[in-house]
Amino acid sequence: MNGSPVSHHITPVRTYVIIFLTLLVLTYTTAKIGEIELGDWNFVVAISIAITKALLVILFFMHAKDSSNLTKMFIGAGFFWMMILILVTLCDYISRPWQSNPVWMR
Amino acid sequence: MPAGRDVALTMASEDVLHSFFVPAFRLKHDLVPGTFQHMGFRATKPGRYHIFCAEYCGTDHSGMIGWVTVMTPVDYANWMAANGGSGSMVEQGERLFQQMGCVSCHLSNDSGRGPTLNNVYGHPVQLEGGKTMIADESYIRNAIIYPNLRVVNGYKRDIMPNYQGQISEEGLMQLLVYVKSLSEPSKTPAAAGKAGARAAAPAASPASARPSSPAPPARRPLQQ
Amino acid sequence: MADSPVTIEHGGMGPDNSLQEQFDNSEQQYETSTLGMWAFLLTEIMFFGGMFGAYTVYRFKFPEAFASTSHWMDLLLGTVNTAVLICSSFTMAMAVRASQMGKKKALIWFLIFTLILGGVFLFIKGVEYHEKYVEHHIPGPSFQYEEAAYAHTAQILFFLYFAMTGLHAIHMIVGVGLLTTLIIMAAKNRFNANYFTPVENIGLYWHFVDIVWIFLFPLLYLIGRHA
Amino acid sequence: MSTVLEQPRVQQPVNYLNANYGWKSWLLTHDHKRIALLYMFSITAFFFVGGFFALMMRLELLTPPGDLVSSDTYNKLFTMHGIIMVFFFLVPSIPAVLGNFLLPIMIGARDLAFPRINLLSWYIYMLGGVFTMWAVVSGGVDTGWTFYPPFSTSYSQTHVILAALGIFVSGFSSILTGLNFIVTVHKMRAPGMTWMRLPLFVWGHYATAIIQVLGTPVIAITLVLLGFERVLHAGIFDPALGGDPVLFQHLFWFYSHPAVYIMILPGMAVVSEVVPCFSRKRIFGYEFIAFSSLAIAVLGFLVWGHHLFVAGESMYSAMIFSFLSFAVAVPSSVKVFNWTATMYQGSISYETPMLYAFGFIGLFTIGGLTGIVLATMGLDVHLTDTYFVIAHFHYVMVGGMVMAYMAGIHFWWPKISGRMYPENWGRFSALLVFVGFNLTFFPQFILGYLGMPRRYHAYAPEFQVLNVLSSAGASVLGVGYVLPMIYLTWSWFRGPIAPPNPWDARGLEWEKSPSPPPTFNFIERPIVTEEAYNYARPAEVPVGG
Ligand code: HEA
Ligand code: HEA
Ligand code: HEC
Ligand code: CUA
Ligand SMILES: [Cu+2]
Repeated sequence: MNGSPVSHHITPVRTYVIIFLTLLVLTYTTAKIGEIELGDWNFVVAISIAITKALLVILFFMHAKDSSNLTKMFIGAGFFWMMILILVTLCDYISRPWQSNPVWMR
Repeated sequence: MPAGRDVALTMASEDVLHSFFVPAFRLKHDLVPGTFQHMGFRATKPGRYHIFCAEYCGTDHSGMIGWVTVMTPVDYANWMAANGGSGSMVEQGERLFQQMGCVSCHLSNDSGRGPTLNNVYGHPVQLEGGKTMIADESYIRNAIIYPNLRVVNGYKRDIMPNYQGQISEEGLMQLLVYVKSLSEPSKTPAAAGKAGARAAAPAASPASARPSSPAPPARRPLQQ
Repeated sequence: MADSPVTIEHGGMGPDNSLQEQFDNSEQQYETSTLGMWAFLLTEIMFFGGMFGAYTVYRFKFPEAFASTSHWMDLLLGTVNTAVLICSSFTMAMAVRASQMGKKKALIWFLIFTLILGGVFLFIKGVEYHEKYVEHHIPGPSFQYEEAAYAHTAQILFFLYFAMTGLHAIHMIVGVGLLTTLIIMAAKNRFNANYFTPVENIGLYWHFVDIVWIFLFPLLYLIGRHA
Repeated sequence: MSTVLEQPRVQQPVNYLNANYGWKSWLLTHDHKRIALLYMFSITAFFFVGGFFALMMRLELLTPPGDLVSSDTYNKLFTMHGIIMVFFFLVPSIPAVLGNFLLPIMIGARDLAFPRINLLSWYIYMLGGVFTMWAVVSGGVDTGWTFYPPFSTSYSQTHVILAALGIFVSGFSSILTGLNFIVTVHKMRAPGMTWMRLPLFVWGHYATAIIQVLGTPVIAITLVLLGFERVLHAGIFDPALGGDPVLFQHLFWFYSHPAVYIMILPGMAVVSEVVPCFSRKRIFGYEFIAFSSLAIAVLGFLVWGHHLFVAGESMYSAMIFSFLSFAVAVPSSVKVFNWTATMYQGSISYETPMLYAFGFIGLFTIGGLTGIVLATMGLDVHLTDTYFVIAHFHYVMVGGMVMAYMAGIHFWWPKISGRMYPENWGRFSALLVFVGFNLTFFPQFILGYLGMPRRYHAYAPEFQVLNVLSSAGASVLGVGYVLPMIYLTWSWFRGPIAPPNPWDARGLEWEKSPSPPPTFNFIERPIVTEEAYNYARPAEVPVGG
């Protein structure tokens, strides 16, 4: 990680083009699937596709694939902390109805 | 308020956050506008205890104080007899139910334009789209002020008028108590009173043991 | 926003391309600036995270109102915009590549493409905002909503829509400014195969903004169209 | 000890203070040490403004009825006291002053990774300060430092947006400081300075920086939403329009609970330096202290719900938050026990920094333990929003962090100014602060337990005695804080010249760098060959010192 002279891994154009086309295809797919009725699965599919796209951008366009473990850790920490914020807050809202009749009111 | 008896409070606020705090009971709970909040206790010793508003609510936050008077059950019965004037919350709710025209659609069976409200509270309700949920207080509340938020299965949306802004918090509370009274007694909470910390007139209790002597909802004293 | 001076500073370069005093060598300087940029993006994630949190809570609380408002989103424009941004990310990646190889001309052209695509995105966004304006869907005193039952909740959801896309658009505008600076710097021969840190870092920023949109698109336009 | 060199210098060697002169050389400096001094002057000013508001409050609370100021004024007093003390004094206090000054020296770097960002962060901080002071002089804010809606969005008629803007802006300064620290620690360490050789001061600041970078953006966005809500009344936090005020509280405390660790970890970092030096011993359990800092930073993000126990939060969430709050006690106690173990069988001497460090350990423990009391859900129902909470957080923030700040300022004063402070005055005011502090805030525990709610302008007469005690304590405390102002100013110009290592301490800043350090900190690049706190060997003398 340290000490080597300035030399950077240069990604071949081919990779960029493949990723680019994949992203476009995924965009089209997710828009089309959005028009089909899948119930709760719409959400799952849309989010999974979004995560896939984001991962592709991070790994290839942002060169995370060739970055140090430290950088990878930073990225992981960012998303992890955001999930703490969202999910733990949501837990409160999900569990509020569970207690709408407190024990002592029965 | 009688000593030795369970008391349940259902609290609401019309403006900002307040908090109902009786240090002697070691209890407090915030009043969150837009929701009902609950609290319950059993006072054991007769006496006069401070009520404070504990959630900062503006200019007169420190002025929102009052007393809760705990009496022996006998004294309490006498006091109720002397002061229990304007009818119980259930009665007031029933009156409102007629005044607002709810009766025209909600009959004692499902023959009206709307579903019957008998045995709704505390029971599961089938909603449009097949989901079910237990009709709790906030369900009833939302059913009145946002009828289309959750629509009962088999009924069309947009039939029931939207009462948002037309019923005061106090009126909502009375309707709620009335709707509750239409359910089997075993399911209804032992009591529903309401606490408005501000309302505490020196000797009267702001929290009523039975659905009676309602107090106006907490309101920020000066502004509004 | 505090972004722009920050990101330029992450380039880590003084007026000339010399090494700054606090570093031992240019390798250390390069790694440090990129790491700084990543740390900055970390705070950006949390910055948007607060809004995503609010979004999640209200979506959970008002699924029906949500379904109702998502019909007012222009799916076509949203999809086109997603594609535009992905194209711009691609050209940006190519620009970084060109700068790594020291190809000045290619670098400038790719940056210009990226800039144009960013402009197209903002234009389309403007068209959408105009639609909302005409429909009285901008939160505030003039807000009106078609379904009375969701009059209030819909306003909250449109507020979130504007807050999220608006913050994203502000980031785009900052990005456009940064790209312009890059183009000028590139034209002045500031970069070479050994020194291209600002291109790399602004590239990271641009991709990050793209990723935010990759999530905004399904959340605002797709999910709930049927419920 | 403190063998003060009295021999007059013929000519002071070039250092960061006399390298160049003129306001430009200060206001446009990239030198982390000068920026640290800029911060020091600004936060001191804010501290006295905040302290002035505190004194006004204590004066009002001498008597039960609200007689001195109107209730609106009182509400503004505690709001502005809270905002200024938290966001403009305590959050930047140790990190931006001592951290800025020492962190690069301690790891053997010539400067922080991004010196210009460092300067920028000071300007951003000052800009935020200008907005906030503008809000203060144009009439004040009365929402409480917590800005709870719907009061803050729909009812308050004061300058809420301006104050929120000030906090929003200054937040970026905090973020940039943290970002700078993280990158610096990762990339700028001197040869041989491995992670396990870092002074604990650096570990503490690294952990703080994590919170600054990950937490602060959330309050920024929350305040933006609040501001727009206040203008547009779109309803996002307004229950009258279907919104949820508790959501604001979640977002607010997601930052503000971790932020209390921004306000304590740097204090622990300072104490971890002071204690081994004045006990003449290697710190006990180095790894445990280092990792407990990280543990506090991470766990700190999982407990925010303990501020919402009675706010309408779900009971189940509350239970989990309560439990996780207990978990934070574990790393905190690791630290307390390790400091104690370091002192055990050490040869302790009682210089001013050590006195403050003693104060820190004792008062933080009381503050922390009462935090555990509050984190117990059932007890919090009674104690929340009473003076018990006020006492709890003043014990940790004033008894903890401000004490640690004073300890640090005295400890590194010779390094910062190149001069010694008067030891006996130092000891005397440390004692005053300790006595005054306890007199002010201990009665508040009792008040809270008896049920006196906080943010009360007028209170029930039965609470008067304790309130008078508290106000009396505050005046002692005030004197205790004004004294150091005076003698440190004196020392800056007239104090005896300090040797490079007056405390015979270990660490690069003492052993490799003169007092005051030159612009790039070291005459020659230090190379580290051993663990920190090696008090077993004699101290080295820095080149050029
Ligand atoms: C520097 C700031 C700081 C610090 C470090 C802490 C530390 C802690 N705080 Fe505090 N807190 C505040 C600042 C701080 N707090 C502020 C400002 C508020 C009020 C905000 C407002 O409403 O305006 C507040 C409010 C507050 C509340 C809400 C009260 C209410 O409003 O109802 C709670 C509840 O859980 C709480 C808990 C804790 C806990 C569990 C810790 C723990 O981290 C403490 C851990 C430390 C120890 C436990 C001591 C050392 C350990 C030992 C000696 C070992 C032995 C101990 C055990 C085995 C238990 N705090
Ligand atoms: C870093 C944080 C910090 C610090 C250092 C302090 C310091 C002090 N605080 Fe603070 N306090 C808070 C943070 C802090 N506080 C917060 C967050 C709140 C909650 C606000 C809210 O509810 O929204 C609060 C609330 C609060 C209250 C409760 C108000 C209420 O709820 O009604 C009280 C009451 O006694 C109080 C007192 C004090 C005192 C006596 C000091 C003393 O330590 C101060 C000592 C300093 C001095 C005395 C200054 C000396 C200066 C002079 C003597 C010169 C002055 C003259 C000129 C200006 C020329 N504080
Ligand atoms: C014009 C007819 C009409 C009037 C007037 C009316 N409602 Fe309704 N109400 C309905 C219909 C139809 C439904 C079922 C569809 C729905 O949930 O929106 C309903 C549903 C409800 C429900 C939910 C019942 C369940 O089984 O879950 C409650 C509670 C309720 N109404 C209370 C009231 C109250 C209180 C009033 C008066 C203030 C009132 N309604 C006035 C037509 C009406
Ligand atoms: Cu405070 Cu009502
Ligand atoms: Cu906390």
